Amino acid sequence: MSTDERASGEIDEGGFRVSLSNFDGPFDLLLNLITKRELDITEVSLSAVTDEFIAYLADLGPDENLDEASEFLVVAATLLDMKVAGLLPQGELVDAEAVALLEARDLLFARLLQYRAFKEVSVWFADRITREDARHTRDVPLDERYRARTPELQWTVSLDDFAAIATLAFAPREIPTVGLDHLHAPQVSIREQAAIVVSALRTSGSVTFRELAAGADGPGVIVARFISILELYRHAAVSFEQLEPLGELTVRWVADTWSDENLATLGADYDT
Amino acid sequence: MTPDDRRIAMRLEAMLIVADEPMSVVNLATAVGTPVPAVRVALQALRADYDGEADGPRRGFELREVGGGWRVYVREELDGVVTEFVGSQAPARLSQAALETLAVIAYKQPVTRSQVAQIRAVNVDSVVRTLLGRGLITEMHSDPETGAMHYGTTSLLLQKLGIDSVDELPPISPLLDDGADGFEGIDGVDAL
Amino acid sequence: MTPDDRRIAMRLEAMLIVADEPMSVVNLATAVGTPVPAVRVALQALRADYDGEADGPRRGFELREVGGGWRVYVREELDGVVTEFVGSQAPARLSQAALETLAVIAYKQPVTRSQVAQIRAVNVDSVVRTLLGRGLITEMHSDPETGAMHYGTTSLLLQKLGIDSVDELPPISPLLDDGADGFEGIDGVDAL
Repeated sequence: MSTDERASGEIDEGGFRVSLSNFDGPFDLLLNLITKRELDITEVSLSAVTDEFIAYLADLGPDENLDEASEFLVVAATLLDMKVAGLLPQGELVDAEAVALLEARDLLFARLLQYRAFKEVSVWFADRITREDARHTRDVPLDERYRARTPELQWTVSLDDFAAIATLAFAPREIPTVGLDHLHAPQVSIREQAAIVVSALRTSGSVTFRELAAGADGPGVIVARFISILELYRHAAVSFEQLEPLGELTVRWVADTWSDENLATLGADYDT
Repeated sequence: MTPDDRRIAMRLEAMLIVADEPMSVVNLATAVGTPVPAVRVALQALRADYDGEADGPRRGFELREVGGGWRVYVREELDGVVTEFVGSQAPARLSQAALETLAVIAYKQPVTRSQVAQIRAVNVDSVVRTLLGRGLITEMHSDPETGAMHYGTTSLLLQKLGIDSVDELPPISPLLDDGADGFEGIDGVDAL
Repeated sequence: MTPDDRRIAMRLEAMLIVADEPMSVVNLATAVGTPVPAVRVALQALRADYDGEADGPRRGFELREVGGGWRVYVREELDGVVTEFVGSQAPARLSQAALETLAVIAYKQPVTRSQVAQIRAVNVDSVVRTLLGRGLITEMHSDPETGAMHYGTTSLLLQKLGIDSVDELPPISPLLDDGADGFEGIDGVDAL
């Protein structure tokens, strides 16, 4: 079985399908078509893919093999990055220039295809390693007589030095990481922020996200407001308008019926 | 073959028979006291000789250029004979996650953990640790500004793959060229 | 030489190239699936072949019958080439990496290479070889299940450190929160 068949077979099992105006089938096939340039990437609606993806994730049971779904982790991470990039123009998760260079859609697919290329080539790695493990090489200890002329070992380490070296050697060699513990992010309530957002929207009907985020006290609050808008969107209370990628995002209040009860359950997913 | 060529070949054979890891051409040249280009020629000749392409018979062993050096191996078709007798144990296999991480590092080296994590969309810290412990990757240098460690592959990995250099890695999906503009560091892939 | 003879010779060569001690004719016969007398004849022929007494050139290695078995050795007249190279490669002093690995083995013996690699978070294969070569550590026993070799220190190390037994190694401070569980079985450390 070729790498291609193996990869697609695996994804087919995973069963993430998309239904777009110009394509209906497994997501993997969609990627294949784009790879082979049988489908123009610019004709693929990113928002439609996003919707399908969210729906797919919602249906994923807890028992699903996440290893097989790793490709979708890339989708999720990329979608999140794009949101963050939109939220914070100088976002650190995505190189601002890269975002500017590529349309959001291109970014998603470029990343997916990149990940996929590495995933495919990892099959080659596995095959080669298996094959090479079966090979036998001459690996015979050096005869003592060849060591005869080896220069005498100069030993300069005292017993205490040796213990010090041991201490050093046993010290846990953690891979260095940048600690985040010092960032004491205050808890921000999505519900509270949603209340502010709802009140602003019901007053004006239509507000840009820039206006909604204005006066927010810190990035955490901006993120919470953004999430609250996504939650409101899930409740069909708002709609979005964005004329160009990374352009001004306008949020419009479209709820026919709305009560504070809706607000009380909003963002329950984020409760811990 | 001149007597002098023969003398070099014999010295090389002596070195190769005691080597317990691939011997670089430079080391071999030092050992046999002959300039590198002549050693290179002599090694090619020996390989052909063992393969039965010179006057003599095909040997049960062969000379391979692997992991940046030359080493004597049992001829592949005879591995079965040896395996039965030596009864070598299968080494621990790498997980899919480790293989993918290894692939990213191999193609994008030198590369930081966070760059790898971005491509794989998951945290790769423990996988990187495993690969370091197995000697398949190594710390290359840390970024002078951020202090982030850059990783690359080792000659042990090349040996495990049975190739001599990263140039022999298969080219990866040409589609990557397109998106490459936005992805710093993919240049290495273009070069393949 | 018939094709069948050649087939036997190749199989013998495959076995001899991986053997790290002399192999008896009986063992070789079993391995290559050929009766003992035929193997004996084939070995004689190979020896003559490597000695340049057949059609081919004289090799840098030779086949010798030693202690009831056959093994490939560097041809005696070329011993100097190997000795000189080995001597030039062996550093007079141990590297920091070698010292740290030695310390880990000293305090945790008997210990396998992979256990040492885990503690040091790097591959230690070549360092272990150096330490073995220097006679500072030795192979103790192999794990009955995994076959992994356990290493320990030698009296030469004790001599260098000026102590009579590993019990006299100074206790090392328990700054290792999670590393501490790796110390079970080391007296002196438990006592901390």
